[in-house]
Amino acid sequence: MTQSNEGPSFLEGVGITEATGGVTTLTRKDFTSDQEVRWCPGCGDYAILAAVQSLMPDLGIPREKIVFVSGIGCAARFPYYLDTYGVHGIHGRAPAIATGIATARPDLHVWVVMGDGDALSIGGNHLIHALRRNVNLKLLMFNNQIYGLTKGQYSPTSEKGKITKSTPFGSLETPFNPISVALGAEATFVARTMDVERKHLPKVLRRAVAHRGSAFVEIYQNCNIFNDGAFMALSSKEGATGNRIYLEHGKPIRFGPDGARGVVMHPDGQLEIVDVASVGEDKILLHDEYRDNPSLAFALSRLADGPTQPTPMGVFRDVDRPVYGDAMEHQLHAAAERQGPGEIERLLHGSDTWTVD
Amino acid sequence: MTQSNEGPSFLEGVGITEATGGVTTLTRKDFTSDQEVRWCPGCGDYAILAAVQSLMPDLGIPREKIVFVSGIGCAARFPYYLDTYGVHGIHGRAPAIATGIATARPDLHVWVVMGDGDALSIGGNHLIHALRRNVNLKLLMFNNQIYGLTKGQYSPTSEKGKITKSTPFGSLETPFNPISVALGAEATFVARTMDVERKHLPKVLRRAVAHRGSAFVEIYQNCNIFNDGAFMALSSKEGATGNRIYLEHGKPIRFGPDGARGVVMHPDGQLEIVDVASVGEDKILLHDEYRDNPSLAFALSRLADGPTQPTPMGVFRDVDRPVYGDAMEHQLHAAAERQGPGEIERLLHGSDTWTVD
Amino acid sequence: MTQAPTKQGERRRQELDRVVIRFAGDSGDGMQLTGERFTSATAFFGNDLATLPDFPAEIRAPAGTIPGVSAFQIHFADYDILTPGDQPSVLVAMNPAALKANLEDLQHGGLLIVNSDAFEKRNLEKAGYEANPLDDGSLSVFQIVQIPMTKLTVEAVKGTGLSKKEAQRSKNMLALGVISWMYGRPLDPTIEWLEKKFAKKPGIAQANVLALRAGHAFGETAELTAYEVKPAVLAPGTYRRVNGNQAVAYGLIAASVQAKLPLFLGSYPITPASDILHELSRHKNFGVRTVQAEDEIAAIGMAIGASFAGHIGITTTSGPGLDLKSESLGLAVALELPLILVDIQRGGPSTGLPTKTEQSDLLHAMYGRHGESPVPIVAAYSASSCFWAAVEAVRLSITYMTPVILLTDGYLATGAEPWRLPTMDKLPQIPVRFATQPNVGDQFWPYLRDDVTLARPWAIPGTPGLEHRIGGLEKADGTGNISYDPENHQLMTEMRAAKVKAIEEDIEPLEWRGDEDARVLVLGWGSTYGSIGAACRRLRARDIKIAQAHLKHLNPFPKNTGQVLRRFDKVIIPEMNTGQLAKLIRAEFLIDAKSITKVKGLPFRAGELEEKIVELAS
Amino acid sequence: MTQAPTKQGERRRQELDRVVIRFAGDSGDGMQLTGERFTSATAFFGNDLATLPDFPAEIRAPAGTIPGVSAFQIHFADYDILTPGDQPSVLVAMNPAALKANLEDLQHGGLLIVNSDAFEKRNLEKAGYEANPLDDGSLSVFQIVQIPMTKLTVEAVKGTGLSKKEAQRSKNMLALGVISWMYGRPLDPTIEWLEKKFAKKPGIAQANVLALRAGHAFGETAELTAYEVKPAVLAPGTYRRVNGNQAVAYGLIAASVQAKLPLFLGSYPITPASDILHELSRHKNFGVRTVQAEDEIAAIGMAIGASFAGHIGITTTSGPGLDLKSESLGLAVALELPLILVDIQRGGPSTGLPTKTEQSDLLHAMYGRHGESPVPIVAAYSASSCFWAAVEAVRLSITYMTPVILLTDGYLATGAEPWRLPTMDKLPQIPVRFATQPNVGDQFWPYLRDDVTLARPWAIPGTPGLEHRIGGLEKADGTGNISYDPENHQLMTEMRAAKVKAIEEDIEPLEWRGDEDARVLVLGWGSTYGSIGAACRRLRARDIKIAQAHLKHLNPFPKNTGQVLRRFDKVIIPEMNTGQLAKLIRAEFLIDAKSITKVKGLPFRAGELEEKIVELAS
Ligand SMILES: Cc1ncc(C[n+]2csc(CCOP(=O)(O)OP(=O)(O)O)c2C)c(N)n1
Ligand SMILES: Cc1ncc(C[n+]2csc(CCOP(=O)(O)OP(=O)(O)O)c2C)c(N)n1
Ligand code: SF4
Ligand code: SF4
Ligand SMILES: [Mg+2]
Ligand SMILES: [Mg+2]
Repeated sequence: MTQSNEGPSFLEGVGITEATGGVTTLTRKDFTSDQEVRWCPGCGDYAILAAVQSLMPDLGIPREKIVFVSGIGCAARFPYYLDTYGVHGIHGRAPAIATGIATARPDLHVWVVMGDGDALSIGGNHLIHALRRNVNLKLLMFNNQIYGLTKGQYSPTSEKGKITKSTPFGSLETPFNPISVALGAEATFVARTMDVERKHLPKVLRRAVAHRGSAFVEIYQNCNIFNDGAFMALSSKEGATGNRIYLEHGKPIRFGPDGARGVVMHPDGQLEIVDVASVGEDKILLHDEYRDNPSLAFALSRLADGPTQPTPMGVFRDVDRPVYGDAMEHQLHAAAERQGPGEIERLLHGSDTWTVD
Repeated sequence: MTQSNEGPSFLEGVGITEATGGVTTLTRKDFTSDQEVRWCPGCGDYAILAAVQSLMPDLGIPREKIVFVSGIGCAARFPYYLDTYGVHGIHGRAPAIATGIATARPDLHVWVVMGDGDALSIGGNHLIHALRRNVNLKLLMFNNQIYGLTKGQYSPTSEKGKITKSTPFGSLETPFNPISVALGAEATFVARTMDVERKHLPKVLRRAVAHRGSAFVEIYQNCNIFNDGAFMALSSKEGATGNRIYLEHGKPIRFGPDGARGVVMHPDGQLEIVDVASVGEDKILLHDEYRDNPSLAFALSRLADGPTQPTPMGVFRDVDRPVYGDAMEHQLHAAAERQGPGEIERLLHGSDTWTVD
Repeated sequence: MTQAPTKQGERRRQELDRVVIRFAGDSGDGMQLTGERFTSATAFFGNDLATLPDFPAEIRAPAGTIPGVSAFQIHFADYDILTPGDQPSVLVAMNPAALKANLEDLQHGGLLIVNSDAFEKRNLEKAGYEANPLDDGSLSVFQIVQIPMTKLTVEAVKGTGLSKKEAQRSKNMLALGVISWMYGRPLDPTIEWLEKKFAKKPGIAQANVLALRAGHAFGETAELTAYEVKPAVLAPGTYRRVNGNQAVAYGLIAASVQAKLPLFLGSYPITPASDILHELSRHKNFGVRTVQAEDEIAAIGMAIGASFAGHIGITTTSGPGLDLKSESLGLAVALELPLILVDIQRGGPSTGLPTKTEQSDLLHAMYGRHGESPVPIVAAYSASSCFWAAVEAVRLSITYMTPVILLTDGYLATGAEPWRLPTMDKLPQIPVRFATQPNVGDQFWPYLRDDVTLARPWAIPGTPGLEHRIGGLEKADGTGNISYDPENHQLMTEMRAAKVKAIEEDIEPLEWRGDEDARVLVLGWGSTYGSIGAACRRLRARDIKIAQAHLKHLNPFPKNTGQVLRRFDKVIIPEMNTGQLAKLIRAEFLIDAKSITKVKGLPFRAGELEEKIVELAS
Repeated sequence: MTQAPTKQGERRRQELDRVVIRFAGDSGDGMQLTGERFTSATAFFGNDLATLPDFPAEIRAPAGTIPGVSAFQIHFADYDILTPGDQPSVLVAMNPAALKANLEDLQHGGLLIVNSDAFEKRNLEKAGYEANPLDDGSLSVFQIVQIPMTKLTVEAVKGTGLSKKEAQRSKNMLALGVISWMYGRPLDPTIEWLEKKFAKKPGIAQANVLALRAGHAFGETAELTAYEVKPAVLAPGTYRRVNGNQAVAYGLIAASVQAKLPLFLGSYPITPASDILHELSRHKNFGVRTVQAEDEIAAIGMAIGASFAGHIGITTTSGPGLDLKSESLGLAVALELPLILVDIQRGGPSTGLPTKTEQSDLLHAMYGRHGESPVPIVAAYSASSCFWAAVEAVRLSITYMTPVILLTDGYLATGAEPWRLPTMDKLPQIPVRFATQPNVGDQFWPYLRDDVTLARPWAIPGTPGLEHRIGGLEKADGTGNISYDPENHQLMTEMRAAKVKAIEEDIEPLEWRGDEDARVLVLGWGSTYGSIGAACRRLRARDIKIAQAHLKHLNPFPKNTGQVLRRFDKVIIPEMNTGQLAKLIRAEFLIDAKSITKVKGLPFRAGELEEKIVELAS
């Protein structure tokens, strides 16, 4: 069952290098674990799981190179259902655990699945630090604007005034806008999609995979038990055409029936939604995912206060920056080149020794 | 020494209402405690302390109504030196402790003093949640871009590549821009000033005091022992004129010798620094502190990557929003009006009781 | 007192002194609600009772599977009982999975009531049955009552216009109707409750009521055996049902009234503690402030802040949250501020068994902070005792200016029992004296201690002239200024320990009960109280001499603890952990206390304890 | 071996077998550096030695005040010594505050060397002296040597072009020069070091060297008494100086080499643990990855992630950080992954005395997690033993697939001693066997245990076919799937405990030393080793029979512990806490162990222990 470890290089992680994958093409079934899925019937998590399981084989990444990490919550059950490596961690700490994995082993593809409470309440600090470090993680936040697993308390993304078990008279806090938080935290890739977006969801995930570094994806997810219909303004038929603003790089930001509405930037620095006809097509702002300065992406994140108004979906930002684990490996190599590989005797002997005969 | 507590109303905090202050005018000395100040000679913290001690008497707030709360770090010694109420808490948790004080007692004036590590490393999550809650706190972050008390490790605001005790080969992380972080976290008041700003510093603090709700103030502070000269580009004589961009509401954003340089917003949503002469004065962006949408403030926070370039100083944002503790007190009153004041017998008897004789 | 409804023409009911019923079904079948309602009616009827809910950690596990089974057990009797019962005598199984998961526990010869409609192929497969157990004779040792509950329900509610799927949802009420008939429980309280609960959905309310009535009628027309469990002879007074979490919340509010100080709760949701947060959030008219914090560290931090500001700072949590609060709890020890940390213990380690009970946080509560950081510990031993334990925790916390840990567990938190309501004069006084004046000349020394309690003065912001600063660095005795003086650190360390120790003078001595000439003492703490009591009754019924004592204070122990323990040849300590109290007792009193331990997420059964005590006693 | 420089014409040096010198000055005076350099030279010279730095928590407290005093004590001898010495026989005081803060400790008749220039009005006032103690006869019981160090320094470095203020900074080197002359220490190592250190500031280097030489010359010309402490007879080998933090870092690296696995450190700076992070950060050529995390929780989380990925996950901290790590440590217990948590104990509770030593985290390490969550504990007992303790921690962690806590303390962390460097063949093998193949048919069960160690297999990402998921919920024995089964929870709880217990078969038995017929055993753990050893020497010198044993494993205890303890009539346990090991020993072995405790932020003095042992022994 086990075999002794034949001294891999210290610098290369633990260096399992055996080639795999490639040969046989994998299917969705290969990524489905034998564990029964335990979400409530009708939960939006099912659709996300299906999308991910379907996407995986297409990526051409061997299963054994994939790790799913999560915290605690309904969303956090995710890793159990994928036949990859997985860690079901503790509440809020998934980004930290995942940072350890991805930094130790830049060869792995590490995904993090978090609920909105997991990611932005108890785990807020780890999330923003993972983003600024640009650790090579795909961070999916299932935003159902509620605490599902603990049976319905409001979350940091719940709208103000929300009546829940812990706020029988209405919540008092302004919710976080997760896209704004991520952009404020120097995230290099920030996107939003939705559980019911059968095509958009995998497209966005694919983009996240293509981005080496931290990719933060907010996924609106319906909790039909404790917060049913929170995304109705986007998921309803009218909402889908009227309120979803699909962002596409280099394209004018338009939406609504026949793209009749669009976004312009005023010289006073304020974005506005206008009738395209009334201002002329050429005034409509072009979306620029690759812009180094995150200000425009931030401004777009403020178009809607919550998913009840016209809401941008898609990639807000996608810029390149050195990846934490890669940069660290680089330092390791540089040190080995400069100082030679580590020798314990030399280390201990240091400079100040003396001898007694 | 003690007197029994005469049953204050449950709704009013503990309601010490005795009138004080007012009569005699206080002086800086009244706000100076008897504890010896224990910072390194030359530390920027001295100037901030002096500014605060001098400001206090002017505010007309009785000493006993003021509480200073801090975490751990050099900055966090601050409360000991002010003769007000004070809590020297634990590392990173000052915003949480202060939230408890300010929410229990909306009558108090609660200040939080944090180092950059305290506020943005271990305490990042508490900070952003205090901001989104809009707790009535004046949150001062002394940003010396280093860990002072633990003798010189890099902090979340240290520039990338920084060589410190814990990063002998240079740090790998992109620093946080504290103003961006605060704005991404729904802060209602966000400002920046500097230890050596003898006039600007108290002016900004005064503005923070005038803002009921969370007021976040980043104060650049020189640590002459472990990070001397970090703010040289702003604190040097040339820097002061060449690189400090003073933001003033309603005024065009100009700086440099004779205000020769200014900021414009391009229609593609990008801010740029230009020669005023070349674009014309009327194109220069007017600063708008009171705008509800934080996007412009955010864009301004991105003008400089760090305090080595032209850097906005002053109030980025100042908007009104219900204050957490006030809103809670409001709910308490509303409940008392609706349900009548709490009676313990009635509570216990609930609805489902039976009697055995 | 309301009497059991006796219909004219009803046959004579068979008398029983006690019954244990377990309702089991799919998570979606509403078994917790059914149990709750039956409990309410039973309480209303006047039996003594105890309950044990048992549900999966998932919100809703896949329908029809074993992991998705949710159960609720109630024990009721015509005398005072101590536990929710070892083995059910009646099992209501709404589907094959529920049958499979619970059958093992049913007494031989017990009554098995099943929803026969649910025993079809798909469900049987999901439960892992190869053949239908209703047909294959495998249940022959039980009395089976098969009821086509789904069909009956759909028929009963036909007139309401609900879809068939919606209609079926009321089948739990049908089951409740049947059982109510069998055990002579009144329907009215349930009907009232349904009408109130579904006031906005009258169709649903009507359907539920119809199903309930139909079940009741079925019982009668099908001539099921009818039983009678007479009301218990309980002490006179007004009663209500209460579970531990409610009782904690009420106790805290009552203490706040006694102390004339507002409550401030900082909490972060966690099973099984969340309901205290929910309950306290509802009583804003008492001036209770509740904050759902961003995490457990913030929650306790806020409570510390509130205490500094003169409120009663509270924080509630379960195991993982207790871990996270350790550092801040240490700060509260250094600050010497009142603070009540309520820990509802659950199965560990790590996320463990979040919906199951355990008593495994005792040593963590004792020692789970760096440095020498003593904290008083109070433990509740029954659902209603949670009220008193909460009051006591607040009393000690304020009197001694110290954080206090209150331990309950998942079993107490969610299990309900009848509670004779206390009158307010039974509540202890909790005098609060804020400092208002300088205490050393014209200076205020925040660490000048009271001679008796060793408590430091509590001077709150807003008090002119008493401005002071406190913090987590070691403080000079008296002045509270930062001090690195070696002797002072020694002194302050001793002082903090002495203050906690001093509490032993101010708490009830340890009482023991049982045979005067017993040589064996069963010592317990926390929720094992009922099981130990029941086990001792059984032993005594077998003429085995036995004594019982139960610790309500775990730190410090009551002053006479050693004396009581040494009275016996043998001390046996049953715990739902691997022997944590036993460790403390052995270290403190050098007594060779023997452990009976269990970590199965479930309370001890009386029978199980009985056997093990006999084993160890001999 | 280099010999002491003996100048021609030097008078005969007075021979001593041991000396204790304390250097004391303002935080800004460079006393730690002075001490360090003197230590280096002393080690180089060949004495045995032990050191004790003692500095304020502030970065730089106000100059000239008592809280700003920084001190460094060194004990060196011509024989093997065990402690940094009880009372200094020589005190170097650079200013009045340093004198005042340390005088009490100086032996009567001891040598007092002062910088007389610093004894002017302002400094005397700041130190709280009303009169100049150099003048008022109050120091008459000591031999005073007054040296105008400031003036001499300024003069000596005149040629360098430094300002007067800059020049004065070298006065510590002048003091070092004087003391070096008096005790015959070589100057060359210090000069070499200065030149290297200030390579980029040759002016400063030169000034320091000039001051050092001037001090040496002063000693000679002023005809101060010269002493000689012969080199100690030490075991042959290559020696270096090492402090505990360095030794931990080296031990971890050595273990990584032995295990052929890379190290991954997740850490957050905290005194006195930060230096391990600093040290490990420098050795990237060993493939050591170090992350300064955003907090302690993230730090351990990252280490857990790294271990899952097949690295040796390490996290280092001190008390407050240990609190914060508890929840994640519990996760590691559930995941059964290797992980080394190094806790450098310091004075508590809360922020406490951050730069002072204490042993008060033992019970926290044992019990500081919710649920039943056992973790092996290893403790170092001397600076150099930190190396071995770190290797042992890694060995146990990997062999048993379990987190391990390694305890050292502030005294070990910063105190230095000569260390005979081990050869690599002395290091234990640490074989690592990653799982590479299915272990049950074609399935991989991540919780199928090894029969002997009970360790589960370690299958790391990248291994095809072994994809698996693990988490903090209770896991089914074998498969590791989520399980809420009661019996399984009992089994897994017992399994985790048994795995830790099994370690007792794999560790050194407890050795005791001393008089065969001794009736009293002094039992210790951690950094009290030296003090206890020295106290026992003293007792034996007084013909008092005594035995000594020292625990290096605190969980589990060595298998023979009970046997050893029961050999004696009395067991005495000195600890720098309020009796934590004593609690464990009493509970486990029901032995009436007696405590000697001290929480003053300072190690026991041999004399102090000697007395207390005598008291208790009788
Ligand atoms: C330290 C800790 N605190 C609290 C909990 C309880 N808890 C589990 S999940 C959760 C929040 C669930 O909400 P979210 O993260 O939004 O996930 P969802 O269930 O909605 O998918 C909480 C509070 C816990 N398990 N651990
Ligand atoms: C829980 C905990 N972790 C770590 C520390 C050690 N520590 C004290 S202050 C500090 C950081 C200091 O940096 P900063 O917050 O920037 O304040 P500064 O000293 O620079 O003013 C650290 C890591 C601690 N006291 N508590
Ligand atoms: S509670 Fe909500 S989020 Fe959780 S599984 Fe059910 S529907 Fe999904
Ligand atoms: S270390 Fe730096 S921040 Fe701290 S007191 Fe000294 S100069 Fe100031
Ligand atoms: Mg959620
Ligand atoms: Mg700092």
